[in-house]
Order: sequence, then C-alpha cells, then structure tokens
Amino acid sequence: MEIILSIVLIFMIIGALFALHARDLLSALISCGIVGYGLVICFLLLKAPDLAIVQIVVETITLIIMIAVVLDSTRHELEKTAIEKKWKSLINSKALINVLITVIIGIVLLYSFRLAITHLNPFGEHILRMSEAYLYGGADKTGSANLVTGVLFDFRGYDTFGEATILFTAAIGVLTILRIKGRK
Amino acid sequence: MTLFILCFVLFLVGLYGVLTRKNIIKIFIGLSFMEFSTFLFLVLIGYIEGGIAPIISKNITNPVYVDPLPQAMVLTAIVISLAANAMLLAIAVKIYKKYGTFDIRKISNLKG
Amino acid sequence: MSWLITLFVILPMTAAFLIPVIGKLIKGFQKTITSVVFLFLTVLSLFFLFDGNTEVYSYKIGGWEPVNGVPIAIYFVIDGFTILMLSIINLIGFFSAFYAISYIRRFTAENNFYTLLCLMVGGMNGVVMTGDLFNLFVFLEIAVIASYALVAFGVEKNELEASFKYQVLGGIASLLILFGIGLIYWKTKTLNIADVSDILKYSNDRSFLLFTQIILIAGFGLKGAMIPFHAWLPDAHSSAPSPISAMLSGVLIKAIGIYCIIRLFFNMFIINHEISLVFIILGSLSMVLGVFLAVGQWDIKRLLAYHSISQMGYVIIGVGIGMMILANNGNKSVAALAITGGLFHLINHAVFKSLLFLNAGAIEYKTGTRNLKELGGLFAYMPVTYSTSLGASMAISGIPPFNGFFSKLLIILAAIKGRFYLVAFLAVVVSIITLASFMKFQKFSFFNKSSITEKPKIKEVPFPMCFSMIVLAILCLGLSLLIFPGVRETVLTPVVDILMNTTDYSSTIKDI
Amino acid sequence: MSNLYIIIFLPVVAGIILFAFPEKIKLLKGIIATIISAIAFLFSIKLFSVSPQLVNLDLFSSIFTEGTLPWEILQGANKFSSFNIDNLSKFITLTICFFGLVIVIYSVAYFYKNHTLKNYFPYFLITLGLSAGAVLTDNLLFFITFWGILGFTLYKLIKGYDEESSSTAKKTLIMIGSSDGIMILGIGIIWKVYGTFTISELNIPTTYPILTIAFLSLLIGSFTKAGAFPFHTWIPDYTRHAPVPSSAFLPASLDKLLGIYFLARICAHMFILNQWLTFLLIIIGVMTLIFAVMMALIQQNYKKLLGYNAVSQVGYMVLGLGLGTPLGIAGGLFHMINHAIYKSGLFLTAGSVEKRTGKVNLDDLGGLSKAMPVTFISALICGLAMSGVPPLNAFASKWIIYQGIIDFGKEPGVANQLWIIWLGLAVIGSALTVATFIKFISGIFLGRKKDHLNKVKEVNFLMWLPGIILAIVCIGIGVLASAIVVPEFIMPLTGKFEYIGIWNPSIVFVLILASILLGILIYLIGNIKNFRTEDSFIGGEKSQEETSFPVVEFYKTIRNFRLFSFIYDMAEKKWFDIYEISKKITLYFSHWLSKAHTGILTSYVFWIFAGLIIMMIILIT
Amino acid sequence: MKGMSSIVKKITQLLSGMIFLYGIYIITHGHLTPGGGFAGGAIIAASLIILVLAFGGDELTVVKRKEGSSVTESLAILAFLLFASFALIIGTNIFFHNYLPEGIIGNLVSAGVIPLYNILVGIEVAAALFTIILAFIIYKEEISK
Repeated sequence: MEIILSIVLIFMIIGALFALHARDLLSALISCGIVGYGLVICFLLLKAPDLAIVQIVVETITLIIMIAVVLDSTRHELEKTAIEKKWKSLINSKALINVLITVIIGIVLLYSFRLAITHLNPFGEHILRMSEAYLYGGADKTGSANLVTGVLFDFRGYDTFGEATILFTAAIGVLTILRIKGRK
Repeated sequence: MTLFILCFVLFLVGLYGVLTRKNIIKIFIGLSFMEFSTFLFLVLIGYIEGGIAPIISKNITNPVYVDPLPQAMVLTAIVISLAANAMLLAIAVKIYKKYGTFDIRKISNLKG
Repeated sequence: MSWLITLFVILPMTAAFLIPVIGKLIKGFQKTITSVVFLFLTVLSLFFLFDGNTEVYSYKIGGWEPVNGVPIAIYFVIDGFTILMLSIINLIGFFSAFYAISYIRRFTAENNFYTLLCLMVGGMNGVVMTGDLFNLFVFLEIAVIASYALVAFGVEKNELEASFKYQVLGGIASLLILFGIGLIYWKTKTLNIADVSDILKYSNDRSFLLFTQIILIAGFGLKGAMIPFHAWLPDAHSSAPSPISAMLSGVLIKAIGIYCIIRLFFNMFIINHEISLVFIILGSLSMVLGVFLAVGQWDIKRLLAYHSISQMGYVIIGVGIGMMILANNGNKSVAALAITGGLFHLINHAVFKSLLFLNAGAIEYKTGTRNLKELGGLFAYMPVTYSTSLGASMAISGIPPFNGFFSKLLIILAAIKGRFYLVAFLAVVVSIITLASFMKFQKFSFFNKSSITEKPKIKEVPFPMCFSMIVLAILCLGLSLLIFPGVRETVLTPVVDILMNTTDYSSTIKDI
Repeated sequence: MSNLYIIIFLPVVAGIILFAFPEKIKLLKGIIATIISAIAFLFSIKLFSVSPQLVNLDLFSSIFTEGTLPWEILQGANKFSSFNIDNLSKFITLTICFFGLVIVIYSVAYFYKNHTLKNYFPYFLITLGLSAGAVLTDNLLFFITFWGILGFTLYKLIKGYDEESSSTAKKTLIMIGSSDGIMILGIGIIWKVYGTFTISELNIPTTYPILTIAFLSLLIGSFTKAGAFPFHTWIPDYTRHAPVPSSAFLPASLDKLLGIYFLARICAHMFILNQWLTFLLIIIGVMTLIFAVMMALIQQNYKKLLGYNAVSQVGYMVLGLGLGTPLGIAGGLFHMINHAIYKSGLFLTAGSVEKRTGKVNLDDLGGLSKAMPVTFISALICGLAMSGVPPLNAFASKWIIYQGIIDFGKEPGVANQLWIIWLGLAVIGSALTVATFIKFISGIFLGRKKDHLNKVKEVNFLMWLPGIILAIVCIGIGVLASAIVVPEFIMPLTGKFEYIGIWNPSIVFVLILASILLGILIYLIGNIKNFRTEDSFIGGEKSQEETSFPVVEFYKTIRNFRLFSFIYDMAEKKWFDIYEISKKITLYFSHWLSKAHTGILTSYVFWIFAGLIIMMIILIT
Repeated sequence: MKGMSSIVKKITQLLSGMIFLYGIYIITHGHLTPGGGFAGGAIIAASLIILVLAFGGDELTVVKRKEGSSVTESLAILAFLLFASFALIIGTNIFFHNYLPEGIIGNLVSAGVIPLYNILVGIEVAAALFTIILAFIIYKEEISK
C-alpha cells in the first residue's frame, strides 16, 4: 500500500515539476490536471471514494476554466518569450539565486517537518478520538449509511453550510470581478 | 513516514513554483500543488491500515473504517479551494485585459 | 443568550442570500436590509456586552452531546472576548454599510457589494464565535474570499493588482493554516479547541509543538499582516472602496488575524517562553517598520494602511508581554495590565482606523484624488470630515483625551513594569512618528492651499457619510472611558480573565 | 474643596458647552469666557489663602445615582483624583488664572471682528482649566493626561491655514506630543520602581541610571513645554505664525508657568539631583540663554524676536532651578512669574501693533510712539523690565539668580567650581537681551515714521488695558520686591533664604548695571556708522533705504561677524533644530524601507518564507 | 460564441442527459453510496457546461441563463439555511438539528434531513459552478465585441 502510494506520489511530483517548467502554458495546465488526477488515484487508494468523485469533477471544471482563460490570451505570447530567453535564462544569475534560496527554504522546512513528525502516529496507525463517535454509533444517530455524508451534513452540517456559502461567495465574487465597468 | 515526507515534498514543489515562476498561471499551478499536497496530507492522517471506506454495508461484521472526519474536512477544503481558484482565475483574466501580460514583474504598479 | 447567538451568523447570511434575489425587484432593498441587520446585531452584541453576565457559554450545533467526554459537535463558544469582537465587527460593519449608502452609488453592481459585505461580516462573526478549528478555517475563508472580491470591486488596474497579490498571499496563508490544523488533528485526533487544549496539556513533544505554532503564526500572521508577512496589506487596503478599507483595516485583520492568534495561543496551546518572545519581536518589528514605511507615503490610504500594521504591532506587543509574563510565572497583575492594554488598543484601533479610512473616502469622494501633494485647504469646505479626521488622527497618535492615548499608556506602563525597556522606548518613538505622519496628513489635506481648493464645487459629503464619521468620532472620545475601572470591569476584565486563566477555557467548555 | 471644582472643571465644562454655540455670536462667547475666567481668578485668590493640604476630590459622582454606569466611571476616576494644594501649586494656579483673565480681556477685543480663528474661546477656557488641573493634581497619570490635552489645545490655537502656519502647527504638536510620550516613559519607570503615581509621596535619589533616565525624560517634558534648548524650536515659529493672544497666552505665559512649575517640581520635590545633573541643568540654562538671545538679535520679524527672547529668558529659570539652592530656585520661580508678566505684555503690545498696521517686520515699522502712546508706554515698561532695569520686577529676580550663582560657588562640586563662568555668561545674556529690547522698541516705536503708517491710531480701550495692567504689575512687583513679594510669595515656595536687600549697593547691583551698559554699548557699536534717524540726502536723492533703519544695519553687523555668521548660517539651515534632524533621519529610513517594497509578488512570498524559516532555525533546530 | 460541429453537438446531447441523470443519482443517494451534494452538483454543472460549450449560444440567452442560475443558487442556499434554522423556530432551539425521523439505515428515504440538504447543496453547487463558467463566457463575449 505504502509503496504504491509512494510511486503515485513520485509520479505526481515529477508531473508537478514538469508543469512548472513547461514552456507552453497549455501543456503546463494539462500536466497540472494530470497531477490532480493522480490525487484522485491516491484518494481511491486511501479509501476515500467521496473525495475521489469530488476531486475528479472539480479538477475537470477547474481545467476547463483554466484552459478557457489561457487558450486565446497568453499562450502564444509566452511561447515567444520563452524561446527567446531559452538560453539567457540558463545563465541568469538572479533566477539562479532565487532557485538557490528556494532550495534552502525547502531544505529547512523539510528538516523541521521531519523533526516535528517523529513522535506522531506513523502512517496507517491512526487512533480515533473525535470520530469514534461518528464511526461507531454515528449511523444510528444520523441514519445515513455513508458516514462521510453523515459527518458532513449532520455532525458538521454547519461546516457544510459554510462551504456552500463560500461557493456562493465565489460566484458573487466572480460576477463582481468580471464586470466590464466598475464605476458609473 | 516516507509518504508524509513525499507529500511535503509535493508541497515544497508547489512552493518552488510560487517562488521562482514569473507567470501568473504558473504561480496558480504552484498554489494548486500546495493545495493537493495539503489535501493528501489530511487524508493520509486519517488512513487506518486495513480499514475500509466509511460506508456501512450489512455484509461485513466488525468493520474497521478509515477516519471519515479528515475526508469530510478535505471535501470541504476542495470546494473552498475551487472557490478560491475561480476567484483567482477571474482576477487573472481581468489582469490580462488591463496589463496585457501574465508576467508578474510587469504587474507592479503598487509599490513603496 | 441561548439561541439568539446563532443570529450572528444566520442574519447576515440570510441578508446576503436575499439580496441577489429581492434586490433586483425592490430598489434600495440591499441598503436597507444590510443596515438594519447590522444595526440589530450591534444592539444585540452590545446588550450581551453590558448585561453583566460574564459566564462562558457554549452552544452545541446540532445538539450533539459529548460522547465519553469528547465533544463531537461544533461548538459556539461565547465568552467575553467573543462578545467584544462581535460588538466591534458589527458596529464597524454597520457604520461602513451606512456610509456606503452614498459612497457606493458611484459604482456599478451595488447588490453584489452589499452581498459580499454581509458575507464578510457573517464570516467574521462565525470565526470569532466558533470553538472548532476546522470551522474557524471555513468561516475565515468566507470572510477572506468576500474580501478578495471587495478589494477588486473597482475593477481598475490597481484594484486588480492588489486583489491578485492579496489572493496569492492569502491563499498561502490559508494553506498554512489548513496544514497546521491537519498537524493538530494528527496529534490530538480532535478539532474542538477545548479538547485539543486538554490533550496538548500533557504533551511535551517540543519540536512538533513549535513547528505547528510557527506554521500557525505564519498563517494567521499573514491574515493579520504582521511584518514580515504584511506585504499584501498596503496594496489591498488602499485599493478597496473606502468603507471596505475601513472594514479590512478596522476589523478583518483583527477578527481573522489577531483574534485567532490570541485565542489559539492563549487558550489552545500551552503558553511558553519562546513563542511569546516571537510575538514580542514580531510585534516590535511591525510597530517600528510599519510606521517608518507609513511616514514617507503620499497616498492617504496607503499611509493609513501602513499605520494599521504599526498599530497592530502595539496590540501584539501588549498581548505578547502578557503572555511572556504568564509563561515565566511573573507578576500576574502586570500581565493583566499588558493584555488589557493590548485589547483596549485593539478596540480603539478598530474605531479610529475605520474612521480615518472613511475620512479618506470622503476626501476621495469629493476631490477625486488621494494624493496628499494634490490636496489641500479642505478644512473650510469639508468641516465634518476635517474635525472627525482630526479627532481620529489625535487618537491614533496617542494625544489625550482621545482613546488611543490611554491604551498606549497602558501598554507602555506594562512594558516598563515587565522590564521590557527597549519595547517601551520603541513604543514611544513609534507613537511620536505616528503623530508626525498624521500631522502631515492633516496639514497636506486640510490646510496648505492648493489648486483643488479653487474649485468651488467641493462641499461636505452627504448625510450617511457624515453620520458615520461623526458617530465614530464621538466613539473615539467616548472609548477613553474604558480606562476607568467602572466600565473596564464590564468590558475588558472578562476578556482579560479568560486570557489570563489560560487552561480554564478548556475545562469550562468541556464541563458545560 | 469647591474651589478646585470651580478653578479646574468650570472652565473646562464651560469650554465644552461653548463649542455648541455658533461662531456668529463670538462676542457673547468672549464675554462668557471673560466672566468664567474672572470667577476662576477670584476662586484662585480664595484658594491661595487655604493652608497646604492634600485633597481627594469626589468627581461629580453624586450627580448620578449609585450603581449606574456613569457613577461607576466616576468612582473609578476618583481613585486617581488626588490634588495637592501646596504653596507652589496654589501660587502657580493664582498666576495662571491671573494671566487667563488679562489675556481673555484682550482677546475679546482682538477677535471681535477677526474671523480667522474658530473656537478660540472654548479652547481658551479648556486650556485654562486644564493648566490649573495639571498644576494642582497630585497624580502623575492625571498630570500627563492634562498635560497632553494642553498640547492639543495649543495646536488648535494656531490658526494655521496657509502653508507656513500649518507647518508651524504641525511642528508644535509633534514636538509637544513627543515630549509627552517621553514623559510617559519616565512616569512608567517611577511606577516600576516605587509603585506609586502620587507626586507628593516621591523623593527619588538619582543614584541609579534608571532613575536618572526617569528624571531626564521628565526633564525633556518640562523643557519642551517651557522651551529650553534644544527643545525650544517650536516657540519662535509659534509666536511668528499664531495669533498674538494665543502667543501671549501659551508660549509666553502659560507654558512657561507649567514647564517651569514642573521643572521645579521634579528638581526640588520629586528627585534629589546629583551633581552631574545639576551641571547638566546649568549648562542647558546657559546655552539656552545665550543661543536664543543671539538668534533673537538677528530677527526681522518682531513676533519671532519676542519668541526667541522668551526662549532665552527660560535659560535664567533653568539656571536658577538648576542651582538647586533655595536662592536659585526662588530666583528661577520669581523670574518665571516676572517673565510671564512682561512677555505677555510685550506680546499684547505687539498684537496691537500688528492689528493696527498689519505689518510684522521691523523694517516696515517705525515711529509709532506718538500714534500709539499707551501701547508704547506699556511696551517700554515691559521691555525695560525684560532688560532688568531697576526698579522693575525682572531686576529683582535676575538679581536673586546672580546672588544664587555666587552663593552656589561656595559649595563643593564640579559645577560649583565654575560659578564665575556661569555668572559671566548670565551677564552677557542679560546684555544681549538689552540689545534686543532696544531693537524691538526702536524698530517699532522710535525712529522715523513711515508714510504708510500715517493712519495708524491707538487701539481701543480693551486692547490697551491688559498691556498697561501688566506694565503696572511689572512696576509694582519691582518696587515691592524686597518688602512684600519675595518674603510673602516666593519664600513660602522654597523656604527661608538669606538675600541681600535690593537697594543695598553690592556687587550684584553693579553687575546688573554693567550688563545694561554693555547692552547699550553693543547696540551702539553695531550702529555707529549710520546711527541717524533723519533722512539723509545723497546726491539730491532721498536715500531712505540705506540710512534710516538702524535696526537692519545693526542686525547685519552682528550677522556678518565671521564666527557668528557661520553659526547663524548653520542655524538658518536648521542644523540645530532637533525637529529637522529627526525628520531627516526618519525620512531616510522610510525611503530606504519603501524601496524594498518593489511591488513584485515573488519577493513578498520570499519574505514570508524567510520569516518562517528564520523562526524555525532559531526555535526548532 | 459559436457552437462546435454537429457531431459534437449530437454526442453532447446524448451524453449530457446521461451525465445529468448520473448527477441526480449521486445526489439522491448521497447518504447511501459515495458522493453527495457536492459531487453530484458538480457533475450536473459539468453536464450543463458541456452543453453550453458544444452549442454555444448568443450572448442574450447566456445572460438569461446566468441570471437564472444565480437566482437558483441564492434560493437553494437560502432554503438550506432555512432548513437548518427551522429547528430554532419550531422550538428545539438547536441550530442544524436533524428533526426528521431517521428511518432505516440503507433505505433511500432515511437519515432525516440529510437527503434534503444533499439536494439543496447539489442545486446550489451546480448553479454556482454554472454561474461561474457563464460569467467567464459572457466576459469573453463582451471583451471580444
């Protein structure tokens, strides 16, 4: 289990690196989508089918929006500049310093993270506390066979309400931002 | 532990994208990787070895379920990130209209 | 109290959901319902604040009782701090909404503005009331996503750029917070703040605790704009429409930044020496660098925005000193004084900074510019704006008898008493530079003849804007009374008690 | 103590109520203000007869029913509201109320048809009440609050609409506000060490560095208010740009009274000075004395000239108080009173001149003595008093200070050994003061009358009355100094001291005379070449510009002297102005920091994670 | 915005109905099988989106649809809130109380208000996502003009 997941994750990381370095924005988006679908596989492996369904649909919709954004606006421009700077960027000291600092940040974060999680439960040996009540006896309380839905809509229905509100907010926000004229 | 470390590496890759890429879309992609890794992290926490998906079926006796709470949290978080991403893309579209570029070095009217 | 407390979330949300539907049919519906809802909530929160009941109260959503002593429901936790924050949020929300009645006429899509404002206030109310980590995150996101949209409300170049930066940095902050919550869940297997605190009490996993705490400091510090996490603030706060700037600077950074930090680090984590040192250092940095950045600005709203960073530094210092003394088992009365000073300054800052942003909005509304170099001589044409902004400027610079003086006094006295001489000295220096930069604001906008004053058409802003500014200016004076023990005991002392008795929080809530 | 209510709170409450009245009935507001000042004055006389005591006031809480919120608030305030009626404070209160009354009479006339300053009278009354409160209170927190509000009212009393005066207003409030902030530090340290805010309980030795810092920070507060070097720079600007009644009321009288009162309080009551602090005070006193009067010498604007003069006189007070002996303190306090009297008188006459002529430069004026005789006489008497001519009041006070310095030299100590230097510098300062006085009087009232001044008439009764009252008081105090004033009023403040009677010939008397002669000499040397008051004819042309203004030439002579010219150049570039220096430093930092905000998102993200990993490196690893 | 070729249109017509039905299934069985309001709502939104993408449609109809979907969204979430606070009104004083009978686990009609919440959230999510996409489309139409 751990090994399969690790392999998927490594593929996701490689995909992510490719997405960040792709010259063409569209291919970057596609690889980003692939990483997203890799996440779906992880969810399925981790016994989270609800999440897998949501993630696959959300990823698709996000991809549609992103491609709609990128398709006829920037791809061309970026390609051109990317080819021009292809050789320059390799010896660009500023970019190199940026990368170097990022790597240092990454190493420090990784090291502290490693240090921080040493005494926590290792993978697969989770102990229940709050969700024990949700799992065993939760179904009797809510009447829902799908325990995630039970948690989502009953025990933590208030969270779900907040989540729906966020979508509502985002819809209103997008409508607000995509106005042509702001002031009369 | 390896999985958590790998998951965190994905986070760092996203961070690397945010820190070094100059294109709005690339930054956006970097942010999504960070989101992915956080979601995965939460679900990894809740996994129990040998557990089954938290859906009750009458065929199994004495079932061990994986923790549904992180799943519920991630579900919420996915939708939240969808909302945030939609907003960010809307802004990106408008910015492209006004500035004519996705290069953040040129989108620096506000400074000082 | 009981179920009335749920109205703080239900009413703004209902208003927000109704406006897109009914707002199209009935003209003026959006303004009316927003103002009415906020006014009602203000009155309700003030009623709770002054009813003399200082008990901690918790409300279990869905009615789920704890199982084996483990809380499973999402809790609303209502204590003095919550009520205080609710009062501030809804009060400033009301004045901003009322002010916006005239101000927002110049913009299109008024309905969306009010919807988002309601959502933002509802989100913040949710954040301060909740006793659950993940719920806190959800409502925090409602508030910030609404604020992203509101910052970009003008959809011009600068607004969009500001909103973009705000979103990217805010997104990073949200991720860090979510990551921190994940770590806490991993450790404690629970999300209820009281329960988490109960478990962390017996934990001595130092590196885990520090890692989580730092991640959360960075996350909430980004939302609360501490230096070095501040960079989005001046852009966002200066680009938003003025009532929104007032909300952002006056309330949002407190409700989702400072409040969360105080709540989590006092009542959830065990307070320790290192973290309180981090707070004092970050607070001092914010205070000093913020004011140095502010004093060179020529854009009014940018100047005010940088001052928000600096003033939040005072709050953090006050609270941090209290935390440090508590962590070292020092003199409790000094810790109480420091925390009182910090919280008092938080209230004061909400009032005077909102007022200043409303003033800036009034100036921009009439003259069309925010550049101090182009302004001048407005005192004769805009007397209300002038006198209210003078009051607010004096308040923020710490000139008695305005409220800012007393809170700064408390913080400085506590810093000296707690042997933080350097911090006290810096606080005084920052106060002086603040005064200087606000005298600059006063001079260049209201005196100092310039081309703008020759235009005869400038006159005072319409009534709703004036009304909001006048009442806030009166509050600037009136809040000074909080220094006196009579009022302080009803308003501030319950809050300080809750923060001082750090571990009582969890036991009280779990007992209920 | 109903006296205290009337003196402190009646003016404040009345002032707040007066805000509600419209500006149109300004005359009525002025009359109400006059009546209230008069009442306050009467009660301050009554208070003067009260024996020293500590009073705990019950602040109005009887108005409200018990248990209500306002009642609770006032009960809370009562914990701090202890007032200390001792000899010093009741004496200062008396003088404050006296000046308030005199100046408000003048103001009614001055502002009658002058619409420049809004809400003058409300702010005036609030200032009056709060000053009395600041003097009488026994609690440092109450004190700092009152003191801070005074800074605000000071700001509001400058009209400040145009470029220049608004910068002055800005500068004034920044300096005063800064000093208040620094005082909070001192108060905090006192509270930290002694755990009390009650002034009368304090008697602090300045042996530890921290207590010295407390003393110094309180000292900065008092210096800024009184206007001692190097915190004096707001005073000349203020007097130049503010309306004259404001200048007469605040920098000339009230702020001096308060600042020196507080200086006396901290030097004599709250702290026990060590010899280095004494040394510091004396140095500052002498520097203030010399530098300010040097600056006054070269001023063209007579209001600014008076402003610098006001600063230089502070030097005497600081010097006197710095000596720390009863004689010195008595001299300093006595000089403070005298200075307030004659300087207010001079400002009021200056105001009358400005009101009638509309000119503020000495170059544009001259020969007004016949047109404005009463003003001239009061200005002359006040000016002579300033120069220390016997038998006027300042003669007596300067004389006590000189005697104090001589006595001081008899004690052991670092500063004591140098007494002859202090004495010499004080005499030189006095001499230069005479020169400025002559410049002022001759520039305005003597010399040839300009054509455009032909229509100038005497000001009305209400405007010359305060000036003449003050002039009479000058003479009165001077004549009665050794008989009544010093034993009855000054001695209770400091305890009995021995001093040599005024009319006895002594070395001091000679010194004062010498200083006057020296001053006249300096003036004459400066103008010896063209000391003419009549028109001169050069080649048939009237050469008025060249010759008829001794004032200008005098100024130029001093100005062009090589050593001085360098210093003056520096001063004009504001190298000595602590405000300008701090401003430059601040703006430099500000510029440097705002350059770091490049507007590029990536660098902002870098900051965030840099902060994050720095915290991690320090705390975790 | 122009539509695509007729083959695409035909297939989309066939497919979108199925996807729509699948979405409805996911929503209604949210308390029994994996999925729920969010997943189903997003699927329904996707089915509508592919219709719009395939068929295009002039601006007017799109604007009309957007208005409709945004009102639907508001109403759905309002109804959700009303359901949630209904218990407050009927006297139990509990926010988000599951006041309907729970029924037997595994039946379609069970779990009290959860299916209702699921349906409302499904409508809300579908409408919100559809609104967002339409906003983008309309914006593109407007700036290309």
